Parts: sequence; C-alpha cells; structure tokens
Amino acid sequence: MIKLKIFIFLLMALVLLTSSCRVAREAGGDYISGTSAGDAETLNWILAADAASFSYSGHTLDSLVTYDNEWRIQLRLAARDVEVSGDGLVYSVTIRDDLKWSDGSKVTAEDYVYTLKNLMFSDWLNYPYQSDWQEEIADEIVFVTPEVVSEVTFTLTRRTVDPEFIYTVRGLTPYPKYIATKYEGDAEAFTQAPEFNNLSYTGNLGPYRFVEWLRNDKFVVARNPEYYLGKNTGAPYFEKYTIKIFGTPAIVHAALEAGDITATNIDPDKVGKFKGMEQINIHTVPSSGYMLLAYNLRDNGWEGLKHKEVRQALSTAIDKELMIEQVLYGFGEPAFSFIPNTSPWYADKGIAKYGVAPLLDKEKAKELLLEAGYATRKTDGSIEVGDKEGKPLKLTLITNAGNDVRESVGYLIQQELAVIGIEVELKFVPWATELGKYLRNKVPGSDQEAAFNNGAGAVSEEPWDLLVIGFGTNPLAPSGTDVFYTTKGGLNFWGFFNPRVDDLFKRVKSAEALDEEVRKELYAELSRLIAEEQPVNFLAFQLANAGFQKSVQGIEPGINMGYNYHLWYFE
Amino acid sequence: MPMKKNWLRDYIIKRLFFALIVALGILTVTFILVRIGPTSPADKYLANIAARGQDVSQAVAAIEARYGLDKPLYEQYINYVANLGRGDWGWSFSTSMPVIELIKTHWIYSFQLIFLSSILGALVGILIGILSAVRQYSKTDYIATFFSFIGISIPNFWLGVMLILLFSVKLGLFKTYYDSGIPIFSLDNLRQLTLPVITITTGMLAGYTRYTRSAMLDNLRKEFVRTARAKGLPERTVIGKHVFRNAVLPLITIIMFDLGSIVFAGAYFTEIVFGIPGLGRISFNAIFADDYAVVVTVTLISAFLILMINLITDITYTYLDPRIRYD
Amino acid sequence: MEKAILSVRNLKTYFFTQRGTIKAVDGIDFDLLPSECLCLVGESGCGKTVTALSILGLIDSPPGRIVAGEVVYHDVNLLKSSREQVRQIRGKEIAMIFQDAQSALNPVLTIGDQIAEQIKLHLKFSRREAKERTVSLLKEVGIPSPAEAADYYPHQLSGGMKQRAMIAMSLSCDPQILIADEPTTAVDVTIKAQILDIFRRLKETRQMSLLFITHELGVVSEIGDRMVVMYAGRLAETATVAELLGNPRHPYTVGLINCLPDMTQGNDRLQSIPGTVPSLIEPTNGCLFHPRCDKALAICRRQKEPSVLVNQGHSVFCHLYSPAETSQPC
Amino acid sequence: MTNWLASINYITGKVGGIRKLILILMAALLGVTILLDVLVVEKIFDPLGYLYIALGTLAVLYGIYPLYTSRRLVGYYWERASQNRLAVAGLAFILFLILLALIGPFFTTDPTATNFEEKNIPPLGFTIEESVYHPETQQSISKTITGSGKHPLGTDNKGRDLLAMIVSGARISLQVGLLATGIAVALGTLIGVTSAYLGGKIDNILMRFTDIMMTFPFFLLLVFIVFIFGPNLAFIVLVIGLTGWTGTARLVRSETLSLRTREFIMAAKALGASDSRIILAHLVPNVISLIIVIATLSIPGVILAEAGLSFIGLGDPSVTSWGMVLRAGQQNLDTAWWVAVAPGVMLFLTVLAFNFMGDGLRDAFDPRSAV
Repeated sequence: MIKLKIFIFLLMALVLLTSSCRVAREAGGDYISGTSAGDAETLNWILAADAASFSYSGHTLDSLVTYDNEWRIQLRLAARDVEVSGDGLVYSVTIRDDLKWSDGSKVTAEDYVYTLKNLMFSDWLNYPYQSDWQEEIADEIVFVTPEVVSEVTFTLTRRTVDPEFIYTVRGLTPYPKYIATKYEGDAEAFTQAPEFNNLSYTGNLGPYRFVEWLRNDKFVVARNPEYYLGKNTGAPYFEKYTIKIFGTPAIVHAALEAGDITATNIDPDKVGKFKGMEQINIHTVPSSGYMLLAYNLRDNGWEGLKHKEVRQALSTAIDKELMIEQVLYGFGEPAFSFIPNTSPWYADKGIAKYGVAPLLDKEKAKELLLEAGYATRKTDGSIEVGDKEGKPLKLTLITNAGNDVRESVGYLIQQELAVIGIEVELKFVPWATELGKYLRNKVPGSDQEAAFNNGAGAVSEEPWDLLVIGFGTNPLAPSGTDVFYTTKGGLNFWGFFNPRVDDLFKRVKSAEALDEEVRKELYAELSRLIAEEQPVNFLAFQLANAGFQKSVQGIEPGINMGYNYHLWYFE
Repeated sequence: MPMKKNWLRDYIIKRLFFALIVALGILTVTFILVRIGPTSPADKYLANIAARGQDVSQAVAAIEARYGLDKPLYEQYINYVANLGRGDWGWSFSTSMPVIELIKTHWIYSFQLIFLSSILGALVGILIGILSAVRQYSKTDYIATFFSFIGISIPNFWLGVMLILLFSVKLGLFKTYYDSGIPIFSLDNLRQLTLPVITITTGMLAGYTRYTRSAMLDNLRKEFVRTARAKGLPERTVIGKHVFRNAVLPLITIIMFDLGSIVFAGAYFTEIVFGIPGLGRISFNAIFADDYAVVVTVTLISAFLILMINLITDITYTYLDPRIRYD
Repeated sequence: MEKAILSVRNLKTYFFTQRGTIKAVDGIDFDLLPSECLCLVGESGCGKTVTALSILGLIDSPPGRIVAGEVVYHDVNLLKSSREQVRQIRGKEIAMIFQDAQSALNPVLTIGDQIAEQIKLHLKFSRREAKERTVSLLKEVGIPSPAEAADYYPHQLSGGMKQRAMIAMSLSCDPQILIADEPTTAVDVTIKAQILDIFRRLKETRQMSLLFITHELGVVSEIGDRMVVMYAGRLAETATVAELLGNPRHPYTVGLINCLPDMTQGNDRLQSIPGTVPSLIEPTNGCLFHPRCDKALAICRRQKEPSVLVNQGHSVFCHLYSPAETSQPC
Repeated sequence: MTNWLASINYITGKVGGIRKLILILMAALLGVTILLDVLVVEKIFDPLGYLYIALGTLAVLYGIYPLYTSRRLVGYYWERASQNRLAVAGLAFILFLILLALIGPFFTTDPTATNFEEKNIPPLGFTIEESVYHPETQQSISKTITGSGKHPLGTDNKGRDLLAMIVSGARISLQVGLLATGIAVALGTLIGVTSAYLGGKIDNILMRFTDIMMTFPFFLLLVFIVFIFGPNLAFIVLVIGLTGWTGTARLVRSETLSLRTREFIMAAKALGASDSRIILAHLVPNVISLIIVIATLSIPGVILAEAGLSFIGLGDPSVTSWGMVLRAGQQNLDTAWWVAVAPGVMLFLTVLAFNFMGDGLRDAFDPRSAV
C-alpha cells in the first residue's frame, strides 16, 4: 500500500518534471546590456546608417532569416529560405502567414514590395544603401524588379547575375504600407513620422516591443507576448531588455563587476580579471573585423611602396603573432587576406602567410629590400636599409587618435621596422582629420571633389606612407570588399590598381560563380593574389569577449551568438 | 517708489532688446562655424558603410541630401532662420527628435544635478565661508581654507571615477550608474544622485567658501559693523544681517554665473562619468555628430539663459543694494 | 563731589602687530559725572577713539587687546563682565556716535530699519511702536519729513542728515551715557554748527552724560563742562573747561591753545607744536612729550611723568609741576 | 661709445622710453621672422615659438623690468607673501615643476618609447598580482609584477615609462597654462584698461562685447572650436587665450576706473602724454599687481581645461599631456591604478600650488590685509 503510494507519487513527480520541461518557460527578469559605444541615431531603420540604429530596431523587427554560429539558415519572418531560379535571376520570397502589424492587419508580400519600390528605391527618401539593390546594365544603373505573386510571396527579378545578392534579400525588413503611404513623397514627414520613430507598428514581428528610448542613456524594450516564435516556447524569456549607454568604458566594466548590468563586452586585457570572478561568464567569440596596415601606393607615398617586393619585405618584418600576443592579449588570429577564417569562403591553400614563420624573417626582409634597391650591403656583410640615394628611410604611419589598440599596433610596427633600420614616425590624428586629409584624395590642381578614390594620379592632401585601420568583411558575401581592392572601388584610398584583381572580383559576381565550388575557387584565387600583391598588410582578425552574469542561460557562444537571444533566460 | 519702476522697466526692455540682438549674432556665428567645419554628419557612417561593402560616396551624398546639407550655405541659413521664426527649432538628425523635445526631455537630468549641487554648495560653502571669515586666522579658518583649496583643485572627472570605484564597486553602497528609470521626485533618486552631487559640489563648495570668506572679510572691518556692535546687537545679527547683506552681492554674481554656464556644459564630465543623460552629453554629442540644429539651439538657449540670469542678477542687485541704479 | 557714572582707571589698550606692540592707550584714568559733558581732547592718533571703543569693548581683537585697567559703570567693571552683559549695556545705556556717518551707517539698510532694530532689541517694542519712536527721534534731531526719511537709504541723505540720523540712532534707547566720537569733524562748517546745536539742546532736555571726543578746542569751549587732554595714549591734563582753557599748565596743552587763532590779538602767525607725535611702538621710560617740549627737564627723559594736582579738580601730568622736582631745564 | 649711448638716448627719447623701444624692436623682429616663415619654406619657429617670444617680451617689459626697478617694493611684498606658508609651498612646487619641465626630459627616457614586454609595471615599492587569460591554452596565468627602479612610477599598458610621461606632461601643462593665460591676461588687460580709460562709446562697445563673449559657456565653446578645427596644442592655447580674457577685462576695467581720476594720471595728461602712453606707461604698471593675481589664479583653470579636453579625446594627440595619460589610465583604473593616479595627483598638486600662490599674492598685494 505504502509502496504503491510512493510509486504513484514518484510517477506524478516524473510527469510534473517532464511536463515542466515541455511547457513554456516562465519569463522573468530584466536584461541590461551595457555599452560605451555611441547611441543609435534613429529607429526609423530605412534612414539609419550606423550599426547601433540597426541593432535597436532589430529587437522589435526580425529579418527574413538569420544565421546561427555555423552559418546555417534560421528562418524568421520567411516561411522558407529565399528560392533562386536556376539562371540566378529570379529570387522568390515566401513569408509566414501569421505575421501581424500592430493594428492586427496581416503583413503581406505587398508590404515588402511597397517598401522596396516606393521607399528604398524612391528618389525622395535617399536610402543610403540603394546600391545594394542596383545592377549595371549597359552603363546604366537600374534597380531590381520586385513583384507581388501572392499574399505571402513576392519575387525580385534581376537582369544580371549576382550570386551574393541572396544575402541582401535575406536581410530585408518591411514597412507597413498602410502607414507609410501617409508620408509618401515627403522625406521630412517620413523622417519625423511618430509611428516609425517609436516603432509602434511592429506587431508580432519581433521578440520585444518598444517601451522607451532616452537618448544617450537607454533603449528599453519589453517582452512581446504575441511574438510569432513564442507561440509554443513562450519566448522571449526576459520581461525587459535594456541597452544602457555609459559615458566611459571604465564604468561599464565596473557595472558588470558590481552586478548592475547583465552583459557587456570585455576588453582583452581585463579578461583575466573577469575570468577570476565567480559570478561572471566570459565567451570568447570570433568577429569579422580585421586590422590592417595600408601602404600608400599613390604618388605622395614613399615611392618604394609601389614595388610589390618592398611591400612584401615590410610585411615579412612585422611579427603578427607577437602583435596579437602583446596588443590583443592573445585575442586574435593572424590575417592573411580579407576573408576571415570563420567565413565559408575561407581558403588558406597557397596563401603567402607574411608575418608568421617562415615568412617572418627580418634578415630576409632586408635582403628583399636590397634586391629591390632600397638597401646597401656594407663591408662587414650586414645590410643597411635606405632609400635610392642611400639615405636612412623614414616613413610616416597614420592612425586615428583615441583608438588604443590601433595606437598600440602603430607603436609595435614602429618597434618591428626599427629592427630592419626603418624609422617610423607615428602620427595620431583625429578621425575627421584622417578622413579629410589622409584618406580622401584628388588629382592636384583639378576641380575634383575630394573622394576616397579619385583614380590614378589623385593624392591625399597630406602625405603618408603607412596607415593602421580596421575593416570588416561580410563572411557570407566577401565580394563586397571589392570597394577596397578594385580599380574603381569607392574606398580604394591607398591606390591599388590591378587588372587581375578587378577581373576576379567581376567573375565572383558573375553567373559562373553561382556554382559554389567555382566561387570558392575564385575566392581562393583572389586571396592568394591579394596576399601575394600585399597592397595592405593584413594584421589580425580580432576575437571578441562577451561577459555575462552567470545567471544568463541558453547562450550558444559563437560568431552569431545573439541569433537565438529570444531563448536566453535567467536561472 | 514709482520712479524706480519706470527706469527699471526701461532698463529691462533695453536689456531684452540687447539679448535679442546678441542671440541673433550667436545664432549666425554658430551656424556658420558648424557648417563650414571640415567634417560632415555622414563621416561617422563611413566605417559602417564600408564594412557592408557599399559605395561610400553615393551613401554620403544620400545622407547629405536628406538633411538638405547639399544646398548652398546661405540657403540653409535662411531656411533655418525662417523655421526658427515660425517657432520650429529643427529636427535633430543624430537623435531623431525635434530639438525642442530633446531639450525638454533632458534638461531635468542636468537641472536636478545642478540645482541640488548649487543649493548644497552655496549653503554649506557660505556657512563655512562665514565661519572662516569670522574666525580669521583661527584653526577653523586654516582647515576650511586648506580643504577648500583641495576641493577647487581636484579635477572633477577624476574625482567622479574615484568615487564610483570606492563607493559603488568596493563598498557597494550605490549603483555604478545613474538609473533614469527612477522617478525624479523620489528618495531613491536623491540617493543615487549622492555621488554625482558630491562630485560637482566639491569644486563648487570650495569656490563659494573662498568667495564668501573674502567677501565677508571685505565687510567685516567696515565701520558700520562697529556701529552695529555699538548698538548692542548680538553677534548673530551683526554677522548675519549687517555684514552678510553687504557680502552677498558679489556672491550672487558668482552663484548666478555658475548656474548659467553650468547648465549646458559644466556638468558634462559628471554626466559622462555617472552616465546621466543630461544636457551636457546632449550638447557635446551633438557637436561630435555635426548636428547643427542641436548645437545652434543649445548655444542659443544657453547664451540667452546667461543673459537672462545676468539681467535677473542685475535687477536683484537694485533690491539688495539700493545704491545701484542703471541708466 | 558727585559719584561718577563711569570711571576709567588705568586703562591700557595695546595693539599687537608684526612690527611691535602699539600702546594706543597706556594707563589713563578719568571719571564721567552724571549729566555732564566731558570732552576728550587730543591730536589725531592720541588714543581718544581707542579709549571710547575700549569702554564699549569694541576693540578689534586681534590685533587689539585691553591689557589692564577697569571701566566701572554703575559699580560694574565692564572689562570683567561677560560679553552678554556688555552687549546689553551697549546701545541701551551707553550709546556711541561715530565720526564718519557715511561709513558708519550700513549702506544696504534703511535709516529707519537701522534705528528701529535697536529699539526692538533693547526696549522690546513692537514693529509699529519702534517705527513710531524712530520717526519721533528723527524729528527730534531735526530731520525734515521724518516719516519718509525713515525709508531712505543712507546714500539718499546728505552728510548732515546722516549725522543727525546717527545721533537719532544713538538716542533711541535713552542711554545714560552718550559717547560722541568727533561728530563734527566730517561735516562742513554750517552743518557743524547745527550739529553742535543739537548736542546743546540734548544736554538741556535729556538727563544724560556726554563723553565728547574732539580735537577742536573751539568745540570744547562751546559745549564742554570738563575736559581731559590726551597725548600719545596718556593723560596730559584734566580740569574744567574754563579752568583749563584759562589756565593751562601742561606744555602740550599750552601748545594746543596757542595753535588756535586768536582773534583778539593781531597775531598774524599761527603757532604750532614742533615735531610729530612719537611712534607708539618704541618703548621709552620717560615722558612721551619730552622730545617736542621746550621746557623739558633731564628727568623727563628718564622717568614717567607724575600726576600733580595743581588746583581743585585740575590735574596735570608733568615733571615741571612735581613738587619733588627742582632741577634745571636740560 | 658715448656717441652711441647718446643716440640710443635720443631714440628712446623719441619713442617714449626704453621700454617702448624694446617693444617696437621685438615687434619688428617678430614681424620679420613671421614674414620669413611665410616666404621661406623652412619653418623657423612653430606657432608656439612665436607665442613664447611675444609673451616673454611682454613679461619682461611689464613684469620683470618693473620688478627690477622697484626692488624695495618687491622685497616688501615678498616679505608679506612669505608669511603665508601655503603660498611659499605653492611657489616651491611651481619652481620644482618648472625645473622638472626644463631639465627633466634630459634625465628621463622618451615618453613615447613603448616596450610591450614591460607593460603595466607598478611603481617602485608596489607589487601587483596580474591575471592574464590566454585564449589558446584557456588558462589564466597569475603573474606577480614588482615595481623596479628602472621605472620608478611604473609603466602604462604600452610599456611607456610613466615618469617620463609625467615629466613631459609637466612641460605641456605649464606651456598651456602660462601661454594661454598670458594671451588671455594680456588681451584682457588691454581691453579692460582701454575701456576704462577711454570711457564713453568705446567703453560701452568693449564691455558689451565682453558681455557677449561671456554668454558662451567657456568649455562648450572650446570643445566646439577644437572639434571643428582639429586639436593642435598651439591652436588650443590660442583658443583658450582668445576666449578666456573676459574676466580679466572686467576686473582690470573696474580697477582702472578708480585709477583714472588719480592725480598722477591727471598730471600725465596735463603734461600732454598721449593716450597710448598713459595706458601703457601709467595705467598698466599700476594694475600689474592685480594682473599677477588674476594670472596666477587663472592658470589652474586653463590647465584643467586642457586636461578636460584631453579627457574627452580632444587633446593634441602628438603630445603627452597629463590629460592624455589620465584618459588612458582611467580606462584601466581597476588593473593599473597608478597610470590614472599619477597624472591626477600631479594635476591636482599643480592646480593647488597655483591657487595657494595666487591667494598668497592677493593677500600680499591687498593693503587692507596689512596687520
């Protein structure tokens, strides 16, 4: 009898336990993410050009799909992944049929097509990323053609093939047509539209709903109980999600330590300290940002830099692993091309790995310079580096002031090049000055508007030789990087003009690259070519450290760590 | 005294007129300064645009066109002034808010800080200053003098960080940052303002102590003080009424000037360090974002505020010191 | 002889400065009798004002300090009394008028306020009563339209009016003793006459003693009953006004009187006392006046001057009249 | 020889005194060098150099020279100022700082020389426990780092010697403090004296202009201009100098107003002295004590302004100033406290020293405080 009772009790307990696993998790707790980066500029995402703005509105508005840490597709507003026709020209998108705007009306394909046609492609709103949706046909720039197929399906038709256009399509988010028509044609009214500035239209399209945005202080969203992904899971599990902006980084760290905030990014040198704390978890994850040392190949840079051998020599002399160890406290991977090793297109076969052994050799560097004519061999056999006249070499290195890591990299390069007898003068300049006087260029004496690449013959206002800067590559669509490396690339400020590189970038965006194997081969070829040419010395891909209170559960550390953040919860 | 009212009214009208002209001048100068600078509001997007592999020049042109920055300078200026004439202070594109709303939302965060600090600083500073002056060259005086100099000399951006590290991180007495979710008029808010107020007050209090001391000393040896004593007035009345009424004039100038200049700029460091979303951060961020509508408005309002405060100070003078008369 | 209302005995008030000790008042004695006008006479800097301030305990300390002596008022030694006791006497029983009404009045308070506050404090009058009394006081000292004048600030009044207001203020609590510190010095001649008139009238109408400090013998002769001549912080001579002016003994007093232009004689040159007032810092054993004295004896340099009673109520502080001294001029 | 002297006498007589002669000569010299600088490509001085020379000349003519000619008065003031022990301590610290700035760099290493092998070393006598996490080994390694005599004040996160940075910062802070104050005070004095002396319309215009300048919040204006035109030390000095004169102008004006009707000015006027001569030779020297006090008391504000600019990232990146070190250090306060503490303390002491000295001077010059 007693045994039976116990048995029943146990059975019930088991049922309870298992059911509690299946039943939606209780939502609770305020998640506060601390940052000392700048505040967003707008929640009206179509106007946004800064990263924070996209991330803010993203909490209330999902894109069509997103990616997990292994770049696998995770469906969001799309019912299935974007389908591409065999010829690579027609993209077909089908959205879920349970998506609703705040007034209860359905989100339809019409909304998407309207957003594309009447807003993004319009000439009155000045969407900054229009070129994403354009193609060049017979020297004319035209937009792709969106078309409604059914209530939940629409197509985008291109006339030229771009294998990487699909990634642009996947990131698309809609505006509600029924609201946007009110403001159509009036950029000022659209900019100031209350519905778009307080995200009151987002219905069930995101895990959170907008609550408050106090400029320079915090952005607060609250759990969206109608979230379309929360029907079965009850997600998201935080009652409130806050982005708190701090005035100074020192205090952000202090706030995490004191438990006043839930998460923030940790500087590399502080990781050791936070690792030692009971209550903190730190996840080290890759990022797509990389640092590079640009060589000025234009006419106002040291003429030696125009020679591939000289660039190779300099890159041979700079120890990337030492730099990662000493400046990034180990949180980095040596970079050899613009494609990060987290990208599906990454290939290192045949790439010249300058800056790590065996292509790290200061003597070798000097010999390369000797061959190129920028050094003389002395009687005792040692090599003395100098310019064509044999005078000591003095190069100017520019980087933006206030960026501690880049300044440190500058100092380290100064140290490294001093070993082979090149004196480096460091110039830390404000970002605005760097842009205006060092990056922008024009043909002297012409009436050109200064731009980042005014073609051959253009030079910057102030001369420079070396420049430390950081860029990011979209790991899924590295071809966008052509702006830096092609003859017409809008950001090719260092003046690298190479027909083979131009050709490869053209091919990677052509029909032949629809075949992923071919594309991979083309990227490998590009990486090899650029590593060989060394227009810039790729230094390192940085690793990021995200610090969380231990109470946060459900995190999958990785490059796209936040992809499932609606499933995170407090213990 | 109807006589007084007449000249005072004329005087106020004259000053207001002057303020208007000054405001227009400041508006023009600031507008030109912001717009002729070598930076463009689009600059800060460059890195982001580049990271997405975009055609930069097209994006920059798009952003500049959106805010009308591609038009000639005089046209922008005329537009701006015309809008201003209609009571439209413009749209802050770096925060996506009407400028006037932005200032309305944020002024209270600076004001509460400055208000509390000023009151505390003025009250305590004046008390210590009086004590220090009355007991000149005593131990009290030396200690007050010494500490007030230390207070004046501590850079407050440094003090703020130190206070947070000590009281918030090590001792856990306060939150590491200002929580704007707490209602302004609540005890909790007062509590979380403790460290920021201490930070600002330290410098202010010390200043007021010094000023009060020297203003009191200036008057303590005057003959009317002796008269007051000869009348058998208690020392309290002699100091508090006779001396202080005379010493208060220069003090008011200083306190009012502080109030006027601190609203937009003075609390900036404290706001940064404690993460307070006040006008200081709004103003400076607007400068860094080339958000001319905000910069011009902020300069204009603060200049106007200072002019008004000066006017109020001057009028207060006529009541505090009957000898003063403006013509 | 009547009992003095105020007796000053061996009063010594020194100022201690970085340059040395200034003996501003160095052992003086005098009595103030009821209802009399005693004049305290001497050159600028001889310690008259310091004496007056010492009586009321108004010496700024530091650097000043009363180092010895007593000030007996109604059998109470004010120097030994508590601050509070002295404060109760100030303004109420012993009032003082200062030399320069311009700076002695608080510039930011109305005349009425400055007078009334004392009335309210000492006589415990209500606001309204104090105001009434203020107006009547202002009327008494001859200020036209006193009710309005009470609302004026000092800068709105002329010098003479300010001095009158000052007098009204001092009279506000019907003091037993009024100390007037050169009330006629800072005003011009016509006003001086009016002010003196007021004092003369006050003497007649009010039962109070007046300690009148001045350096003008003409004023003394007009208003004084008795007078005390001071030199360099010490007494020189004391007697009734008539006696002293008619029969001066001390060489300094003689000198002072000779400085007056005498209209009766056709003397076309004014005399002056040669030399200057000595520094009060350098210590000297002898008479402080001897360097300027044309009758100085050898002993004057060595020994402090004695007090000699030369006549009824007429004392002189000089070796010349010392009965023990018969030596020759040096 | 006598001929030569006589001609000098003649010339000085013509221009109105040796002081004016020197002034004219220096102005001419400066003009010529600036012209050369503009015409010839090679730079003779950087902008700060010109400031130094110009202000140095002014200081000699209106500071040192009068001090020398009136040694007795100076001696008297010195005697009085030296009673104030805090003022003497302040002066001692300032002299020490000047010495540090002048000869310190010869004894310290290059403040910009980095050595990543020696980063975050604590000051001499301190030992810290540093925990470094290595992503490859996934291990935290605890290191004990002890301060050594090689870096008495320790090093920052780039292995730069903190002592060298502090010495360099002393130079920058003093430069900024003295030069900017020099400009501000010179300008303020000129405007104040002129305004008070000439009176009338000119006074009205100058004072209204001063009022307008005062309506700009000083620091906001500073940040605004420096952000727009770029942070350059000479430029920062110039901006602080050109915007910070208002207080001086007002004080000097009110002081001059009381001097204007004094007998010696009347006498000079009666003797037919020109306005410029009365201003420069009679009025300015008589407000010099006030100017010295104002200058001493405004140096701290200027130093703090520069530090504040650096703190928000608008300092001249090519120099190592205290503000720059402080900014870098406060990011790492929890791991390397000394980097923020050292410049903070120096900044504090310097400001304190100037305040002490200014206060002592004010008391010394103030006839009322004579006891």
